[in-house]
Amino acid sequence: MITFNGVTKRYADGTVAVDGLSLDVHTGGITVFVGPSGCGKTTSLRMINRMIDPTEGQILLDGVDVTTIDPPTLRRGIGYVIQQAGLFPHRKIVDNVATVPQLLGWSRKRARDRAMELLERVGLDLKLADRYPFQLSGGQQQRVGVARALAADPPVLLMDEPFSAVDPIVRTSLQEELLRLQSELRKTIVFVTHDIDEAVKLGDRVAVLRVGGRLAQLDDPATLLARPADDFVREFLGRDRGIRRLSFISAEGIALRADLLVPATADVSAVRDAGEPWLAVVDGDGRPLGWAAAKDLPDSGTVADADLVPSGTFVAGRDSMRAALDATLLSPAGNAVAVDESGRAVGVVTREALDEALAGTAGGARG
Amino acid sequence: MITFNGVTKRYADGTVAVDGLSLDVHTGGITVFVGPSGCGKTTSLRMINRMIDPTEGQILLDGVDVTTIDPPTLRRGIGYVIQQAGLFPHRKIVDNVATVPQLLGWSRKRARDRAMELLERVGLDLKLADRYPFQLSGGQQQRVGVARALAADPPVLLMDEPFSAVDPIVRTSLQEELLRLQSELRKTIVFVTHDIDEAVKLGDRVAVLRVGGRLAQLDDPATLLARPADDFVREFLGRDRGIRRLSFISAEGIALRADLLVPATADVSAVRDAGEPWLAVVDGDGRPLGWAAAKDLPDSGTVADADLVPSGTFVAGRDSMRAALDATLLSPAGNAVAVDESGRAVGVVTREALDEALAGTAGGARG
Amino acid sequence: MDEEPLVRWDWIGRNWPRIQPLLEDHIVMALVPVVIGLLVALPLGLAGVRWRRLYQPTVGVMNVIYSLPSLAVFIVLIPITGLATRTTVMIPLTFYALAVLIPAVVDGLTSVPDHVRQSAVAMGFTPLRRLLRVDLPIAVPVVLAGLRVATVSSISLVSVGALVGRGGLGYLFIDGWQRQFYTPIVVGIVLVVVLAGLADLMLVLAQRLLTPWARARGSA
Amino acid sequence: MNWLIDFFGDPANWSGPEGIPVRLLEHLEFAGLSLLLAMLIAIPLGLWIGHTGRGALLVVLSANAARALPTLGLLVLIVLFMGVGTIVPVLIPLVALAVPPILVNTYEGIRGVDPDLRDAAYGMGLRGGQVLGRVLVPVALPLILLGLRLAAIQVVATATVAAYVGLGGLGRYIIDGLATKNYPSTIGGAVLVALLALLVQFAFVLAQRVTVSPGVSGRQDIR
Amino acid sequence: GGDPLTSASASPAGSGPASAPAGGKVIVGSANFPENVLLAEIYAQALEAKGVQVERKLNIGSREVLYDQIKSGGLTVLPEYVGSLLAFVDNTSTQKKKDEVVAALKEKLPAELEILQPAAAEDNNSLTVSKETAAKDGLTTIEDLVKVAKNYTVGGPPEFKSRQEKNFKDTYGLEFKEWKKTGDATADAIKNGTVQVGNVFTTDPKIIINGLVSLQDTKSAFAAENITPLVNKAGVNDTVRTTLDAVSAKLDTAGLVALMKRIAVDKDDAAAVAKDWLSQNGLG
Ligand SMILES: Nc1ncnc2c1ncn2[C@@H]1O[C@H](COP(=O)(O)OP(=O)(O)OP(=O)(O)O)[C@@H](O)[C@H]1O
Ligand SMILES: Nc1ncnc2c1ncn2[C@@H]1O[C@H](COP(=O)(O)OP(=O)(O)OP(=O)(O)O)[C@@H](O)[C@H]1O
Ligand SMILES: [Mg+2]
Ligand SMILES: [Mg+2]
Repeated sequence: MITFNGVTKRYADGTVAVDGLSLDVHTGGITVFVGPSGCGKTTSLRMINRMIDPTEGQILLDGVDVTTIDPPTLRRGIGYVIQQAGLFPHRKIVDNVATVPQLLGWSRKRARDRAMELLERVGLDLKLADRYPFQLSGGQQQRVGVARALAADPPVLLMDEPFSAVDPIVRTSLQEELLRLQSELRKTIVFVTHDIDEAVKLGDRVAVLRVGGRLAQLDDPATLLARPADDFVREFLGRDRGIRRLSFISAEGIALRADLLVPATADVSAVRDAGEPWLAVVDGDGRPLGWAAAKDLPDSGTVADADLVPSGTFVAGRDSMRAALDATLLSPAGNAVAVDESGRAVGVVTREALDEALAGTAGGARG
Repeated sequence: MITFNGVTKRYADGTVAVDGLSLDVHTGGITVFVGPSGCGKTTSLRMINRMIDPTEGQILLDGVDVTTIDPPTLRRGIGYVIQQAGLFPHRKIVDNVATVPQLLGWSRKRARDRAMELLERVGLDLKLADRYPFQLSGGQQQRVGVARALAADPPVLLMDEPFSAVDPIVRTSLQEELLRLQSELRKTIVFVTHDIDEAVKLGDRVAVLRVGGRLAQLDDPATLLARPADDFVREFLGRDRGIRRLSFISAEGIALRADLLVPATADVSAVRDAGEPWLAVVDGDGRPLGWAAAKDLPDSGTVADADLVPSGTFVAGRDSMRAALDATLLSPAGNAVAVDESGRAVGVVTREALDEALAGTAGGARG
Repeated sequence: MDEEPLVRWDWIGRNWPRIQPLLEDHIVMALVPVVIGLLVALPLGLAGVRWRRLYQPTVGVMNVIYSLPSLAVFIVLIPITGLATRTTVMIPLTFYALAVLIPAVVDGLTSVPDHVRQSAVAMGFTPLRRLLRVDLPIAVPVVLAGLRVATVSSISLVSVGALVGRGGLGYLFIDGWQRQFYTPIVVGIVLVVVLAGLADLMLVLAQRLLTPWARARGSA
Repeated sequence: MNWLIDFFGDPANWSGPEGIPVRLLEHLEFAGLSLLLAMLIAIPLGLWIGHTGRGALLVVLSANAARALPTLGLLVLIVLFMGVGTIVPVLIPLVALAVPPILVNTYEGIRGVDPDLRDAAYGMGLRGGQVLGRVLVPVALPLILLGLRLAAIQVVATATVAAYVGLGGLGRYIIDGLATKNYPSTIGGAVLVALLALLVQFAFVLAQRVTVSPGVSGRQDIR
Repeated sequence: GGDPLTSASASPAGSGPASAPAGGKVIVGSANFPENVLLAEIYAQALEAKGVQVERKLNIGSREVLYDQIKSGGLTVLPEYVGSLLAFVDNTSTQKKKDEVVAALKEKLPAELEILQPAAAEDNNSLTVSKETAAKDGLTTIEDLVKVAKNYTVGGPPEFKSRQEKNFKDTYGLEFKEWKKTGDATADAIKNGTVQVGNVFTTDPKIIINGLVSLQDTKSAFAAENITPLVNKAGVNDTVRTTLDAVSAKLDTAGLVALMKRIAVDKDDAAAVAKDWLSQNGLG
């Protein structure tokens, strides 16, 4: 655990970048510092590995005041990833990653083996290992930056807007990669961003700072979206707060209706008899093919002969309420097909069922 | 109108950047070129003002083949805005903006007056006019870039990822500024971005290109989101397609219930008698104060004594279905308060009413 | 006599035994100052980066030294370093090399991107180690560019030493001048240029070998 | 210091065809003319190559080759060919000396201008010449001036060699001082040359202040 | 004031090999003109033939520079010209004839230095004009020059004016319009007309190359200029002395001019010419 204990940083020119910050960063989780430009995020982060020393207060790493530890030693146990990746232009990718292990005195071979392992782990083609940084795209460089920070298996990882220089598509894939990695590694991560979407997506807990370096709110993302502490936080969270908080609510509780699924081989008449305006058609493997409208069905034959409208789907056990809502909005029936991890339909969510489930969550907004 | 007529661009090294592109850019609207990196967006854009000449095919500007026009003359009639603004570092802001008018032979005074007018128009503090570009923030520089491109009042504006170098908050404000400007100026704008959100936000029409420079789909944003032409486009549009298309559907059609609004001065008993579980409380001016739950009301007194839960609101005449949905999701009742432009409550949207309205739009997804 | 040819080819062959030691002397007098200059410029450049306020005055002094005519400096040095000794020639050349190399080292070190330096710190490099493993290697292309200029200029400048009795190939210029004899002058010029070209080429090759990572940015 | 007083205090050194004013003017003539010629050659060439990108390799290779040309050798060779009737023989080696820094800096300056800027200029409808004159040159000016300054200093310092082949200039004090072991003369000459070089530097600093846009110089201060 | 060239000679600490013969090494120097270089080569090679270890410092500079060096031991042997050397060590001297000059020199030279046996060969200072000037004014002797000299500029090495202005006036009543320092380019200056009269050595090959005319010195304004080795006593032993004396014994003016022709016209190298001469004379 990392503990900020009344930490204040006043720069030589008098700027108060961080003002009496007290908070805990939980072990094994991602804590995101978010806030407008100049609110002291970077300063706070860099006080953890003593790139900057606080003017007042203490920062404890598992109970030990960091100022009692020799900076290089401290830093070798803390991974650090920054925006431009900060790769050493003169060293090959693999050697970049092997840097800290070598600093720690590992043999060259062991350090390189470890580097290769990590490159693979962050999803980088191993053919790139012998290239130089300038030969990689921005997104690839960021992956290397992450691999490098992880090389010595430090328990703590500091990340300062690591993905803000790459384009949105690459950024999304980097974010997902980080979440996947973290689910395996369970590092204690402090992540800085000024993008609230990134913050709520990645953070187990999100600390919103206001300019002047004061903590406005520290909560898990769902709570943050549901109950912003004040107008500053509400404003900062921006539009779509209602929709976005659905991301943190599992769709598991929604009632599924299996009776609305019909196999493509079913006879038209049977479907018409069901009395429902729309039915979800599935193939022999149970995969959804689309929606059939009862009124537009042909007079005879199987459902497969009908004009099928594409359906919105979501994964029942995994996806959030948001994905379920999105799926209903994409379906003509206003209903969405729930599938399992392998893509087989397990039931249909009607809008009524969704409303019911949503009503349950909306109560959470009381506060 | 700008017409691409079977336009192909093959670079000297054999790369086919654009391949048989045919499309129309409508006069007075924003047409966005969007697509993954390297799909030929920039190349397509730059063929319009002959920064690049096509290998095959033609580009017509109001029916005239651009290759018949002397490039500098052509370009003076076309505004051009690029990512880092490309401001001339050695000239003051006002002189940067006055460049093209001066090229066109305007007097210095007239050109500068025009420049000042435009700086004001793009929302820049006129105190900045006498500064040099390096003294401005990235966002301010971009505004100057837009002003400069507009200086000679060209009918056509080409914008190549103009906002991609600034942070998300500034970016949003620049986008809004552009929309405001365009509502006044009605230029023919070709806008390049690789951010699909920006594309659907700004574009009257969005052209999705695939790598190799082939057109995948050209449609208005709502249609694009509702009916992606193929898997590539669907993939590129990403998650939340259902929710995002609600942005293009006005919330106007939703039925409002004025009977759910109660003044704060109303007697508790009256409210309890209404038989509704939640009522929206408004102040003397008609502004929403929050939701009162019937079951939690005090035994006597006015509604103002009740425990009010904050309400989600949306602007009835202006906001989209998405805002309305968001508002319902933020309200404990699952209902949202509709307000007018001045913030006075005009009625309540129940989830049922919203569902009804959504069902109407979902039909549009049939394709 | 007016038809004295530009080059008497036979003269070259006959006099090679005399030219060769001049060439060797030239190489030593040109290169030693550059090597010493580099060795001195590194710590001074480091100090310049560390104490920015010292740097501007240093550059000022270097500029003054650079603007001193080499011949005058040779003359002034004779009583101290001896007549026609290598030292006399090499001392000013060392200063000229310094005038080029100190800024090159400083520019090279400041060319290390801030984010790279920051990550090195954050990874737990100690200052000395960071200097050796990160800052200096990254400075190499810029330093080498300066080294190329310094080397070539030094090779060219040595010949002025001939006016005070020790100028390597410059002797050939004096000799040719006194005898109105083109051949040694031409031979001298060609040898100096070829020598400089070879040295330059070797530095370019060294740069290629040392900095494969910088190739994308061009080598000028 | 005594030697300086000996030299500058001697009234004979202040008048006549061997006096400081005359020698100084001669020196300025060599240096100024050769710098001018070098500018006429190197600046257009550098602008052209930087602007069109054609022949860039040639610049890089030939500039260093030209730096290698030994001034003394070139000087005596040319004097033997042409005699010392005019100052042309001095100008040629000095021009050869001055061209590389001017050429390289002009070329690098123009080439180093942010491609986006060039793009924006063309995109606004500036013609090739206008792009060069109104955008590239003003932005590259600090580097171009730096090249000129380096060239000027070298030319001023090296013009002393002219005295070896019997021509004038401040080098006379140095060469004659050497021959007659007149130490004050040598030192005095060297000091004059160094002062002149400093003056030239100062002039360039002023020129830079006047000609370079604050938008360009300010930006550099920040970096 | 404290002239460092002089003061340094008092403390030869930094001036390289000061006390030369310690390692048996003889440092042969020469002034910066081809004939002097040739003579130094001859001395050097003759010594080497006798097994003496020799270091050459050739083509260095003027007598002003070299003299201090030989006095301090930075040089051991220097080819000198008796008349000029005497004028240098004693600028009040009036001796012109060879024997008188040599005698005066032996007396005036400082204790560290001595001259060895002078050769018959001479390389005199001369006043030289172009063929055209000679023809136009009918000049053959310096006396012929006196009547036209007021219109003429005279050129010579930088030290020329200070050494000779008074001498010319006293001996010939000769006065020039202007004095120019033409240094090594004096012959060229005569040729291209920058100066009309120049101080050129009689064995200077440029006289032949440029077709110049040296005027006869009928009144001995210039002293005898027999060639002689000037040596630093501490640096020479008997082998050196006898070797150099043997060289001087064979060296005459005609021979020297012939050698200089090889150097200046045939562009043979001084070392080669010296070698040939030494072997022809049984010295090498
Ligand atoms: N070395 C410094 N000296 C003086 N002031 C500084 C220094 N570093 C940062 N500041 C100031 O301290 C405040 C906080 O800076 P910090 O870099 O921590 O902000 P940030 O939240 O990381 O901002 P951003 O989102 O722009 O990166 C800012 O006002 C900044 O200008
Ligand atoms: N001058 C050129 N020579 C050769 N290939 C080029 C040139 N310019 C662009 N290309 C190639 O043409 C293709 C299209 O490039 P273009 O710049 O138009 O893409 P883009 O869609 O604008 O990409 P981005 O989103 O990265 O800006 C790419 O593969 C690119 O590498
Ligand atoms: Mg920051
Ligand atoms: Mg592009």
